[in-house]
Amino acid sequence: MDVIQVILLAVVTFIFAIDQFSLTETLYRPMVACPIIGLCLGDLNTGLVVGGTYELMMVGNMPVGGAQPPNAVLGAVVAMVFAVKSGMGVEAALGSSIIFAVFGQYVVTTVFTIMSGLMSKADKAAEEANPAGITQVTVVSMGLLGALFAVLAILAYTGGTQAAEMLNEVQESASWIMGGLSAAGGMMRFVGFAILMKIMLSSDLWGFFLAGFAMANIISNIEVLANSTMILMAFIGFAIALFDFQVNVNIKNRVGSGTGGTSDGI
Amino acid sequence: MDVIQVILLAVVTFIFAIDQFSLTETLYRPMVACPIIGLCLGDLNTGLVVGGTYELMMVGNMPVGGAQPPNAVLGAVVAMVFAVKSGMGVEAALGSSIIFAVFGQYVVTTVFTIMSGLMSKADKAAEEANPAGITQVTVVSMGLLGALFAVLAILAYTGGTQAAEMLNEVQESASWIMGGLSAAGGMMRFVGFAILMKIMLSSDLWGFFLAGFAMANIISNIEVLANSTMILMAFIGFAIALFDFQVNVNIKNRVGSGTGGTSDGI
Amino acid sequence: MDVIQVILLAVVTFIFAIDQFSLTETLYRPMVACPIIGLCLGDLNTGLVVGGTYELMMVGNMPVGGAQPPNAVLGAVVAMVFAVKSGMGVEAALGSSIIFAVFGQYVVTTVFTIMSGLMSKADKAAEEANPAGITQVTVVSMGLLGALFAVLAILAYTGGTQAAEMLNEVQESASWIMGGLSAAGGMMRFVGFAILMKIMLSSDLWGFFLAGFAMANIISNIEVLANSTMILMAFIGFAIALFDFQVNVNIKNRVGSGTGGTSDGI
Amino acid sequence: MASNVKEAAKYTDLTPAAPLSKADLNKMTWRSLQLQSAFNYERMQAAGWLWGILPGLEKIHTNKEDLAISMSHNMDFFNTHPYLVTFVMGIVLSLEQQKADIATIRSVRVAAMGPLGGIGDALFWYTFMPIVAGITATMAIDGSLVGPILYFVIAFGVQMVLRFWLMSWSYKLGSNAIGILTKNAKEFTRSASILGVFIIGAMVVTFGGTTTRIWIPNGDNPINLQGQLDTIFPKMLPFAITMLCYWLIKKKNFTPVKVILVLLVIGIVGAIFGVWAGDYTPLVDWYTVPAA
Amino acid sequence: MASNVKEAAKYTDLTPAAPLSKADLNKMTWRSLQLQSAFNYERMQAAGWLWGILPGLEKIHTNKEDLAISMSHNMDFFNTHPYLVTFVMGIVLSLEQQKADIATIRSVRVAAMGPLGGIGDALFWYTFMPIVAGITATMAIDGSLVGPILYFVIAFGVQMVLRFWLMSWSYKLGSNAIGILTKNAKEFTRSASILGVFIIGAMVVTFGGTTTRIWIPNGDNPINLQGQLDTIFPKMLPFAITMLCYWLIKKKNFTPVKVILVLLVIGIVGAIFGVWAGDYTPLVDWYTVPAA
Amino acid sequence: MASNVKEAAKYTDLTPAAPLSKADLNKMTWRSLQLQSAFNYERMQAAGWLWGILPGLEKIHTNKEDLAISMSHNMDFFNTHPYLVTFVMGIVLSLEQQKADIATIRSVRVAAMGPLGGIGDALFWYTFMPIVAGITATMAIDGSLVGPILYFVIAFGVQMVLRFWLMSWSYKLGSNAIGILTKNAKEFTRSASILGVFIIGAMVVTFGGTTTRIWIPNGDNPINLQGQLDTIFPKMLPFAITMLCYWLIKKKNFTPVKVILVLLVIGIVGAIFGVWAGDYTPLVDWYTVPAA
Ligand SMILES: OC[C@H]1O[C@H](O)[C@@H](O)[C@@H](O)[C@@H]1O
Ligand SMILES: OC[C@H]1O[C@H](O)[C@@H](O)[C@@H](O)[C@@H]1O
Ligand SMILES: OC[C@H]1O[C@H](O)[C@@H](O)[C@@H](O)[C@@H]1O
Repeated sequence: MDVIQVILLAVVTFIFAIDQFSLTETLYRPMVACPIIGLCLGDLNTGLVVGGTYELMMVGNMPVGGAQPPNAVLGAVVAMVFAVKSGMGVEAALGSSIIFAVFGQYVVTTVFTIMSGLMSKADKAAEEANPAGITQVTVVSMGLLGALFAVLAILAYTGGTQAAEMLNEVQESASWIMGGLSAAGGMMRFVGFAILMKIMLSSDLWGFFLAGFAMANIISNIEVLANSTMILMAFIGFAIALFDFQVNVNIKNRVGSGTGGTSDGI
Repeated sequence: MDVIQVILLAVVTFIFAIDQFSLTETLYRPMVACPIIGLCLGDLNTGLVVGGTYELMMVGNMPVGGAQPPNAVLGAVVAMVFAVKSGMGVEAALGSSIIFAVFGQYVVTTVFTIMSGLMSKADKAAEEANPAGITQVTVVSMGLLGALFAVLAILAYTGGTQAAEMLNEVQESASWIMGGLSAAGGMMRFVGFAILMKIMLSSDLWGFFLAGFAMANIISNIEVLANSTMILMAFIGFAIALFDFQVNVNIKNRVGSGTGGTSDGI
Repeated sequence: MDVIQVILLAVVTFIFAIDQFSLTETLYRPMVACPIIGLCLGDLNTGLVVGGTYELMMVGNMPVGGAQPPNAVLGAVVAMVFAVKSGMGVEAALGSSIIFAVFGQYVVTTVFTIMSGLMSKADKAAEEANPAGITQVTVVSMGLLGALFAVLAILAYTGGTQAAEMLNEVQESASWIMGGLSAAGGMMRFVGFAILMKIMLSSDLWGFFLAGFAMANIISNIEVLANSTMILMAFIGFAIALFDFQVNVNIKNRVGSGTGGTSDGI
Repeated sequence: MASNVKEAAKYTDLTPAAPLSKADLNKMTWRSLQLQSAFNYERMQAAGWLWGILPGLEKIHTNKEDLAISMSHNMDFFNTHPYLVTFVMGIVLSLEQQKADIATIRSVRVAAMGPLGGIGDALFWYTFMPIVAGITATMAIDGSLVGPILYFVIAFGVQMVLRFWLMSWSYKLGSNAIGILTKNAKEFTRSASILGVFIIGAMVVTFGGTTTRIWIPNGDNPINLQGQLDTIFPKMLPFAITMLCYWLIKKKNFTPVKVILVLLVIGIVGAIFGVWAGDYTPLVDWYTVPAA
Repeated sequence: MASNVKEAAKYTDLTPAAPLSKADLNKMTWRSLQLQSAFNYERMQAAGWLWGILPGLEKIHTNKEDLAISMSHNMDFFNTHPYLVTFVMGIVLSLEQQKADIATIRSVRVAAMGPLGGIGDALFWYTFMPIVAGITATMAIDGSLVGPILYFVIAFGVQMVLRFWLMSWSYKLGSNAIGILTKNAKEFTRSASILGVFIIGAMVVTFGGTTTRIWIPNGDNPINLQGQLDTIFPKMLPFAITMLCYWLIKKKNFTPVKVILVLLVIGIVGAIFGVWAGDYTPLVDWYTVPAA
Repeated sequence: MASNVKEAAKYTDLTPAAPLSKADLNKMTWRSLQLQSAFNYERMQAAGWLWGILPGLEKIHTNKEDLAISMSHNMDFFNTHPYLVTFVMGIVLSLEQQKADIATIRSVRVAAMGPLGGIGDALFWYTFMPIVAGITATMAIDGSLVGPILYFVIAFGVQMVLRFWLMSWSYKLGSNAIGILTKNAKEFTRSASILGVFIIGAMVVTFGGTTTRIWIPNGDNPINLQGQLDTIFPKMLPFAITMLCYWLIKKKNFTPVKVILVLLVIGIVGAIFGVWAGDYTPLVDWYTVPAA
């Protein structure tokens, strides 16, 4: 085991782990990451080949709306370890790395679920008008994600094959934990919505919430429109908002300044 | 022919006929009705077997929006008669009873079409603030339905096989009468709508009627939404109504009490 | 070559060319046109057969929304020339005429694209309150279309087979010109819309434009509703307009005559 | 009295009645079981509905004219899922008790019954009952009496619990909401009517099943008339027939019975000529349906 | 005069003109046959439409400036089904006669022409004409002159009856409605404009057919550009080109003719590079369409 | 201070701040790269968003209380496409600078982020990046270092140009629009809230992916629970869970952290019983999924 290689690998993985969401969102792609890892492991050329091949495999595998695809960073690290250290062929290395990419996907999901807890810290910093607190939250988050991935990289380097077996086993026997975390992760955003609604939804706007829900349901269930839901909703919502604005301005202008207010409704 | 059996059969059929729409809406299901008929005909066990089998066959066969599925009551009666009296096997008895279930469906459709006529009686009672008149309408309706089915049950008991032949023949030669009645039955509700509209639809609400028609057309033509049409319409309609309410309350509050009214429109 | 036949053919083609859009919109259909051309070429019977056959082939081939189907006039003329003069069988004549129908479609597309230029003449006449100017525009347009087709008819009569070859060649080598003109033709209407919008779209109505676009997108992407888009949009649009009317009338009536105006919005 | 009773906009006595007692509500919940006792295709459950809430109405409207008004508008077209009807009952009764505007009551009733019908069908007819059947049917087939008994107890038990609970909950709900609304009664009536009318428009679509099966003879390519109508807009026939009925009633002063007779004639004459869709053989055979 | 004629909001002479006579209406019905005489892709039937109602406009606007105003706005983009155009004529003429606001007339015209176009196409082009053809074609093929004659008589006869009837009916309709509306003319103008603008938005969708056929080269998996655009939103190109035209006309003061030239260039240059969909071979071949 | 800071409707100091300098904007554009640095499933990009605009907020709100208010509402749920986030930044900063109502800023933020997220994903994740990859990957496979370098330069370069341009453009846009709006500030706030709330309703649909995989045992015909829920209305679970969270927070005064814990428990306990959809084996096996 080559200590320097391990350290280098840990460092670049630390960076890629952060980069997959922040910074450039480009560096971490297999296309770029693999050659760099190759340099660390002393085999740039294999890095280029694995990187190009892996990148093409992952085309279109992007995180959309926060949903996680198989994790490209862990996949790339492990594929490179297998290809360079274990001397597997490119295809075999990529194939064997899939279980790690899936595992990495679970790791990210779990981290994103748990990190929801940090938001109360950020809220507190906000309420105290404390910018440093916010900075801290972001730095801690990035550090955590980076460190976790760095550790995983080291583990992969030192015990790649055993790890693969173990992971396969875990995936089978305790898959319900992952399933539960994924499900919970998918629900977290509803907390975010609820917080928004708590403040924005004065009782007289419930109708628009329901109408928004219904209209989006309509649009997103028309196959060709599914992807355009939000922009079409913005068009319609804009029309409604503008109309409301005109009516209320008209009412106001007609009367000068009146006695009642807009939100005297139900 | 066993007179007591006939009488018992007629009595329970009378009850089931009513129960299929009023009372428990449960008793009349083959699952419960067949064992009871079995008791009347002196063969509980066949009743259980026919009932369970028939119930599974009819799962999901429920009257929705007033549309009639093959009639379970007449089907059950005849199937039991065939199984117990004619000694047919369970499957054969159920198979032979299908034409009666279909015939029963026609009977109900016809009754529901014709019974529309009773509504003027009910209207009159209502206008005279005469609760007894309403009671009468409901009792007469139930009695009529029950009696009709009781008679059919007796006919089935006494002349099951000939009846089957006759029905098959009628279904072929005079199917247009049934077709016409079904079509008319399907149109009756439009009279109900028209009466509602006559009163609710002051001229300034025509737009909402048309919009409701158009939106429901949109939703119900999106396959996965078809069943949700009404609830989504309620969401959207609620939004519109609430908005209208807010605007008009705002207008009123601003001015105190004005000179004109809401319905001065077109 | 029979001069009288050529002259007759040119004259009726001139009329049909105009008739395919103006006048009766009936005369030009193969069903009627072919027998007439048959008379000109001295073979009424072939005209009837070709006409009937061609008409059935073209059923449903109508210009909708200005989109051009293969041109029935040129197709009919050529089919008749081939059937009567070259003595081809009916089927063969019709088959060979297809390339001309396609060519005719391009011709019409091109003419309709170019004739957009005439609109500025019409605008000028309108601004000068000069009815004669409008008449002129329509007469010139009809004349041009008629003349063009008459010339094409003569060419087809004199050099049908060579023309067919040439056309096939042109269609291959310079198809991009036709493609470009078709594309441009399809875009011309957007100019029409833009002119309308320039005047109707005071800034406070943008919302309704966007909502109209979004709703029509929704409706027209539901397969069974695609053809009903406009009428359903009219229903919904009517509801919105009526609602707006009622609200603003209500505002006005409440206050007598106010200080501000409806269009004080954004 | 009769004629203007039907058009009344408000009750003559506008003082809120005393709240209905638990016993009153319970009685009406029991009566709700006969919701469909006079089911028919014109008003569907209207008479059963009215009969169900009659005890309440009689308590609320001591004045005979008001009772007539109330009974009359409660004879409007009505249809919802039987298990859920007490929800509508509770809310309508709370409005009646507060003497809300007729148009308001009407609209709230329409707006509630439509969606509840759809939800109930999905929940009970298509999910709950099949499950109960699935669990108990094999017992019966195996000859055990427990099967049917369990079936009955579960199915009937669940619906009764639901009926009682919905009644008291929705009556409370309605009573609480009403205070806020009476302050702006006129505006509320208008918006409730909007909702009601919007839902009626929707019901023409969802309840309207009338279609034609005519194939217009056209050589080898007969034309499917319904298909052509659909390209104008789907549900055109239901729309047209509703308009026809409306026009007969509103402009020609037809009574509903007369309109029903008209539709009967249309239905049967149509079937003679094979106009309406359905599985029958028309008397007069003037077109052929192409083999599918 | 010219420039402000196009932007005028009202006629200078607002006294309603004398009603048009039956003879006037008939004359314009005949003229309606030339609705498409100057058809083109910019305004479609605009010039033919104006020519059709000119006799009426000349009677109504005795004042030359008003005639100019009226003729100008009647040169707007226009398209409807030819058989149904007289319905639009009648209603517009009734508005003209009452000297309604220009915006109102414009909007009513737009709101009527769109739906009637769709309905007419479904009814006449796709249903009526094929039926007539189906009935008569075999006669012709069998050599009978009755075929074409019947075809012509039916097709032309039906449309003429329709044209005359629609003209007089809708003119009456418009004249009756107008009284109620002038009381709230300003509000009516606004709501009519809303409807008009809403329909224009819809027309961009229904009339807009411009698509691209580019496949972006991408190794073994070329990317279909139109597919990508559609995920943003369908009809994006028609929307974008309309916006472009609007911007050129409104902000850059282009004349329509200039915009047309721009589009011609865009169309042809695009076709050279195979940008636009269509069945042609581009001059410059820089991408390959994958075999389907 | 803390508690009422979250509910504040307006800033205490309403004098518009000095406009932000080019340097300020640039700094925040660089910071925008860490938008997702504290990504999590409750608020998604909220903390990164706030951190990104903090320099601006500090300049604008010199008063500490206002800074607290501003920071608090900028910790709301936030999610958009990273490349396009500076557009939202610019417009929000212009509103902050003018001390617009909190509700207005909130709503504009929500209304902008939603559509930009969808557009960005389509444009960049699904179109742009695959194309760049397609062009450069073969170079890499052939052993050329140019491949990865080009990949990085193009992908990163394009996004940076975009980020800078969008920031300055939208800041300008916002600053210009704001003047007109403050005249009718109250009305504008209401309509902006309408738009925001409408979009939140839509987000429940588009972001809500929670489904169940339960098959209710039912003899030979097990019933797919999700299918049944969908007949009531699609996205019913997301709707229900959102309502649950709302109710816990609003009525039961739960803190968000507590709600998160509740959902974690629901998620894991649900997975134990195989409630939630997903590719896992539940601990407790009480139903069988029918072979497809
Ligand atoms: O969907 C918008 C946005 O959502 C999340 O923030 C991430 O998944 C991003 O990658 C994505 O662009
Ligand atoms: O659709 C609601 C309702 O409609 C009718 O009343 C009957 O068919 C009921 O069984 C059904 O539940
Ligand atoms: O679509 C309406 C209308 O559009 C154009 O004007 C022509 O194609 C007509 O044939 C058609 O009826």
